[in-house]
Amino acid sequence: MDNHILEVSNLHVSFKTRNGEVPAVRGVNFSLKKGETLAIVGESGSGKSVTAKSIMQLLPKQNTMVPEGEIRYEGKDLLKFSKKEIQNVRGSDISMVFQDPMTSLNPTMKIGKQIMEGLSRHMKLTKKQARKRAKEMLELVGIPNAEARLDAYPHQFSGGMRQRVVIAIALACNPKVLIADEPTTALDVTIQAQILRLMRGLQEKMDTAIILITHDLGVVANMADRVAVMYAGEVVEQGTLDEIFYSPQHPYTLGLLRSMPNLDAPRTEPLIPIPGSPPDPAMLGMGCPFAARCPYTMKVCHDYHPDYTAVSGTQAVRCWLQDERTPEDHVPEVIRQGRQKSEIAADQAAIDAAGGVPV
Amino acid sequence: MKRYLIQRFAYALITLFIIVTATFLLMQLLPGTPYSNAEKLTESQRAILDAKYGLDKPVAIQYITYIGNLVQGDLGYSFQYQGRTVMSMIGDRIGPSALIGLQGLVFGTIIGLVLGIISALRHNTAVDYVSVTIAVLGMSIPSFVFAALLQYYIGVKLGWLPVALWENYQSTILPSLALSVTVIATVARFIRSEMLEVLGQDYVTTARAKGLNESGVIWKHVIRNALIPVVTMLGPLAVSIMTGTLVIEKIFGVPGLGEQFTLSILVLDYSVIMGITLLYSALFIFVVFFVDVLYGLLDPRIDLKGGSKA
Amino acid sequence: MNKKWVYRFMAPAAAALILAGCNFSGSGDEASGDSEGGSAEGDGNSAQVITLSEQSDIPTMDSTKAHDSIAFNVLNNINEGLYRQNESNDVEPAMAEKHDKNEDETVHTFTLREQNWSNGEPVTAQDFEYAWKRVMREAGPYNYMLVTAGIKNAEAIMNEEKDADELGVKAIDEKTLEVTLEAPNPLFETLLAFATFLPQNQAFVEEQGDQYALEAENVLSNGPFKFTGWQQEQGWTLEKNEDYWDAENVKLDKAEFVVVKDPQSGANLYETEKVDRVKLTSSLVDQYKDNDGFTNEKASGIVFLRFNHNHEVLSNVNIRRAVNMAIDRDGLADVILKDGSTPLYGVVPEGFYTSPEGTDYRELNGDINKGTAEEAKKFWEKGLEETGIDSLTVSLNIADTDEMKKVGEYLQAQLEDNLPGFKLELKAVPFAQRLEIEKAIEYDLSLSTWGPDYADPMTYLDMWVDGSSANRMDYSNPKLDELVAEARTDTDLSNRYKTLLEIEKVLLEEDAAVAPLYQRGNTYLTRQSIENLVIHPAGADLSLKWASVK
Amino acid sequence: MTTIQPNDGDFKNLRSQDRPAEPSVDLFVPKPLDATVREELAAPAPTFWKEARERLFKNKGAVVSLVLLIILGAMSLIGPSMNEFTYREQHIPHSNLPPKVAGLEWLGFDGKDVNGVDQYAQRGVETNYWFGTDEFGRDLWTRVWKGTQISLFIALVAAFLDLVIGVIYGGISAYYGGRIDNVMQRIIEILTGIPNLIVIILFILILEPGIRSIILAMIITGWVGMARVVRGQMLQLKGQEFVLASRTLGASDSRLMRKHLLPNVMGPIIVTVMFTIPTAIFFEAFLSFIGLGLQAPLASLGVLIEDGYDAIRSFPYKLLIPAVVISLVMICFNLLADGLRDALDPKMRK
Repeated sequence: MDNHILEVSNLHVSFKTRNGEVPAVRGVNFSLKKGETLAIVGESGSGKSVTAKSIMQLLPKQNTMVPEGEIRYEGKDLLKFSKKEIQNVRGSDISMVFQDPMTSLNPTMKIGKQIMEGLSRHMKLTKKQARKRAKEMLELVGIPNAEARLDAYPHQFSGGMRQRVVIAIALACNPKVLIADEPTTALDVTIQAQILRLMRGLQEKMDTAIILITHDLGVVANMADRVAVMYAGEVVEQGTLDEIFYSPQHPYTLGLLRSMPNLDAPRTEPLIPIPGSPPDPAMLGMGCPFAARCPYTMKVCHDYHPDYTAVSGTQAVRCWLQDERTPEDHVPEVIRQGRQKSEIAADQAAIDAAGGVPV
Repeated sequence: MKRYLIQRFAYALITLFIIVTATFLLMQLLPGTPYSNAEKLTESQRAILDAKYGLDKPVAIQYITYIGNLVQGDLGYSFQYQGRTVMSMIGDRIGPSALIGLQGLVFGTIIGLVLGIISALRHNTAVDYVSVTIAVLGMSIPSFVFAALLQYYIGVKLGWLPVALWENYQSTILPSLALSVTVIATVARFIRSEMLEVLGQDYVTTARAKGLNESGVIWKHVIRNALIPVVTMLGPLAVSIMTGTLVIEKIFGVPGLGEQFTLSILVLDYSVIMGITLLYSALFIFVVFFVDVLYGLLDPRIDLKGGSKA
Repeated sequence: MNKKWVYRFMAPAAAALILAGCNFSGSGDEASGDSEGGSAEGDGNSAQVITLSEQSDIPTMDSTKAHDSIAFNVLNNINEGLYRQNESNDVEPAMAEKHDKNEDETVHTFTLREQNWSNGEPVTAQDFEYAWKRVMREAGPYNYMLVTAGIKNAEAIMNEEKDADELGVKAIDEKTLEVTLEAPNPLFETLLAFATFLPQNQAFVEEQGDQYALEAENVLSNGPFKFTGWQQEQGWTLEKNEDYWDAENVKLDKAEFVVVKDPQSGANLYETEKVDRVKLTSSLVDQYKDNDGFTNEKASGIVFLRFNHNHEVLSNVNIRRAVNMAIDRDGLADVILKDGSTPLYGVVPEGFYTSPEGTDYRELNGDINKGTAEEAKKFWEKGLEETGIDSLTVSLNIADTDEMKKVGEYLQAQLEDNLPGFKLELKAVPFAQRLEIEKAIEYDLSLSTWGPDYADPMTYLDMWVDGSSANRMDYSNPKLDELVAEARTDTDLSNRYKTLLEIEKVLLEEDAAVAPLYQRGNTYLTRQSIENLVIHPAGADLSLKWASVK
Repeated sequence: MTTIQPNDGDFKNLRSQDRPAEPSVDLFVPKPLDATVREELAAPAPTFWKEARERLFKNKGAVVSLVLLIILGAMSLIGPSMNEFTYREQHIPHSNLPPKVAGLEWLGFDGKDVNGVDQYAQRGVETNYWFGTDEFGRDLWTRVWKGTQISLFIALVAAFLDLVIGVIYGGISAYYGGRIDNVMQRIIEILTGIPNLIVIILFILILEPGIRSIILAMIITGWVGMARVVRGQMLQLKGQEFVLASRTLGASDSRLMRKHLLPNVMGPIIVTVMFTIPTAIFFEAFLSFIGLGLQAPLASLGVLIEDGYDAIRSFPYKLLIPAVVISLVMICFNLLADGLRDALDPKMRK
């Protein structure tokens, strides 16, 4: 696992509220390779933003706690970092882009200054050098006559332009990992596409790994190399883009895909929504969180928490349907087909990876 | 920008004119005479004096003569202090009032900011409750009580500072301290509420995500934005402090303008009333204007070119 | 304008402007209090310097316009008229070396002694003539004192029927001044000690123009002290006048005066020895009554209740007498006021006005309308019967000062408890307005005060004459008017004094026209080391001429 | 929001570690969800006010101050009748007695004056005056609570005036902006310019002194501060997107102000109201002193404090006790207001 730049293992995050502890993230595991884009998908309230913010430890100290789990960045566990150390990491090694461009920029400070802040903090540049670098960043993110725009204020920019500035800020010190928390949700579709293309272009240029948090499967399909599906504070399934889209294993992932309009599917096929709504984290029982809404639920699902089962080298899922004790006929057709396809593809990938020599 | 300034200046003149007219007319309604030995004045003597000072003429004519002189910068003579021009009276007294007012304001604002910011950062902890209590005490106990306590304990008991009178710089310290109490209370409460507001904003999280250290985030982003609304409140507070120092000036023997204003109304010293009213309203209008401009400078979202912020 | 410019401009300009206008008295005038240890401690031949206090700034130093005791205090010590009040409050010749009268005492000729102004010019008879005429010409607040003194044509000039030049005063030559009166006037010498009769050097006054007497330098002195410093609203300085004719009897070198507006901070200044004499209010008496500097003395001001004699019930004498008797004045003076005020059962206060034979006026006339609560009830029932009502609700106008509010509350309780059916509503009104209401007689009861203009009982008695501006009650009793007119011109002093006693009897015994409450008192904290600082009942409060530091 | 309760299996009452580690095979049996449970919506979300009240009561400071305020209010009503003295009857021999309460000697209610002399013994006075007496021998216990009654009333009136006139004036001025804002600001400047003492003296001559005149006097001056603060805040908010959005949806101006702008200006409003109250209380004391307010012997807390100030060193209790009461009232008002602001503040609703 040497080329994994970031590894999150067994991460638990819970909030201290007046009526006891509320577990928002309950054992998340995933990892990120250099230059790779991992999409974290899930409904709102599934804990994806909390996971992202806990990587950068941006959650308010007084009412959040991380009872267990590790976040290894280049081998070192960020959770053990001191305040000073984590500040050195933020913005230079790992940086973040937020959802609403309208409020992510300080309204009373010039754009240039807000970019230069990070630069002078991490790269010890003089004012002049920092300003030049900031100008380059603005040009990089596609903002015309950057020199003049440096002295402008956020309210003089459109939504899309502001998100470009936020990205410029995040990438100013060319971080190795960029966490984008629903970067395009607040933008309209055309701007969305431009921003995504921009991020992919920057990724290639600066070889930055991206964690893209979104609830929009269209964005995932467009950007992600690997996908992790989160539900009620857990990663219920993760795998490569193709595995997740074409051979989903977890009923929730299946439900997500079915509820998304599909261009080549016959127009008459109805979209099937997932009934009910995400559970209240404080009320989760011991069983699988999705049990209450899963069409293929079994008794065991309510009482025992499913473990990870690796479907292929790159795909794993947390569901009792994978267990050999589950009667065959109970497992839905699409999941079974998906499993075979993944196994074949996985073998092929292993061969390619080993340079044609069977593993 | 220039058009905006001219427009505001024109408005200021009109407002001042209305204030002068209204005060002049209201003042005439007050029964009584401005002559100092009114107790022993016979009716005939009063008639003669009225004629001498032109008070027997109808109000309209008196008003026109007053405005005529005013335009030439002549504020007339005081009735209390025979022969002294209102201009010299105000001139002698504005200095001390302004000094303790300003000193009280600056000192109070600094302490108020410190108290308010600390209690905002330590929201809902012991520190927060202590500083809120201090602010509330400063607000609910009148400043003359603090003045008396300061004067006794620091002036008489410890003897560090002069008890009263206006001999040298040290005599300005206690009055300014007494004045600063209300300022501390006001500023602390306001900045605390504004800080809590700003701390919840997204751009603060962005600043932290840039890796700035906590104090950097607080100073560069949070305090700066929280200060802007406090500025709007400081303007009128400054005027009320400078004008409202009546009791403090009386206790510490500061030769200021505070008492003269109330006294001149009680003894109906017409020209002094008009003079000081003019001064205070002009001061208030200027401060309000100054605060608006300052607000525009501090908060770029507000444009000053005759925008709605006029 | 960019931001930096605004900050850079704002702070220094504001600070400089304000600091400039601060006129610290200490730094400016080096002879100020603390630098020399203003306190008057020290052994016999120590620095003869004292620091006294006043409650407000001097309104004006122009003797023709002076109208309050603070101005009189200063003028009395830096200037000298024909006569001056001595240590026992009697009037003694001052600038007047010789004073001759014609046989019917209507023409008085004064010969002036050798004395120069502080600018070296000699004090001449023309100075007196010019000053007195100037009082009339510029309608000075106390111009009626010349009328009271009976100077020829004074009244006519006051009513603008004659020109000021026709005033009965003429400088025969540099050193002789001739004054003609309308009629002989026993009060003439007493009044001459009053500040309105001080001389003024015409050349100097006209040269100063409207700046005259606005600063210490543009006032001339010819009395025991010179006026050497005056800081607006802060204080002033008097220094010994070496070339005063009686300089050898003047022991004090310097007297500092400091304006102290708040009684508590005045007491604090006394404790920190910054001030050697400060006036106390009743609320501070308990705090300082054991202090060795605590002095408590009678004053000449009186506080009394005016009745509106047009009021259908209050016009009844029994009601007024009942009100007189229903108030326990000892409780008021000793428990509520405690500031040296003493109960008063007459309009002429005790301790200041002795008859030619030497007995005090109050002793002679005794306590009038003094009675117990039961007697009060008797008069009250009789009064109710006569006016045909069973209860009475009236309002009492009081000034908005601490002292008056306390007295008002006390009266309310006393009257309502002792006179069944009596209801009193207090109506506080600022001083200027209270005066107007009194003059327009639009009140039921009014809590009023009166201070003497000159040291003679007449100043308390002639105010009740029908139509007098000080009456304000529409009270009139022809008998009283007759007696006052008689006393005004009666040069036989002992007979005059009997008439004065008679006037008070008519006013109170017969008519119970007013309800005197108490004679005001002054409590002071005075440094023990100050000796014979003379306090006068009327005109100028204090004379420093004979004061000294032990 | 509460959602469907997962219907636990047979082991719902067993703690996790008592169960066998591995699920037995027979559990692998489909357990179709019963349709009704799935479609049942979560319990209706608590109404805004219910949740606001809930959160308010969770805030300890606010609860304590609410209770204290109720106690103070009750005392101000029943306090005067708790002993046989009235606020006006004078007992000259009992003048200036220090406070004395049977059980509370250690707290300073020991009847001893500044120099430690027990006045009650010295003057042979049996009745204990709990809060001592003033120079007229009037019982301060009754006067303080009667004063609290008056001052609380003045405080509520002042706050109400401020909220009604000040907020609406400021709101309209900021919301419409342009010429209207300009004119309204000039009116404020005129109102502040004219010395209110002149107007007050005119009131004294025209009106009868009493509560009505005080309120009238407060109307001409009290609300100007609030108007300016609300205007400042609203100008900032006016440009926000959510206002433009709701306007495009056809919201009427008044609805816009009430529903959208005001809740977001709640913080500064409450802080400003907290300042108006003490100013109003002492403004009333000034009015009473000058003759427009309550006429003696009625006295509010403000008047008692100003009277107490005169003899601050010889009879400190005359100032101390009313000052403590007014501070308590103010602290409670503030903590309650803070609690209210947090409870009502939409942003705070997690």
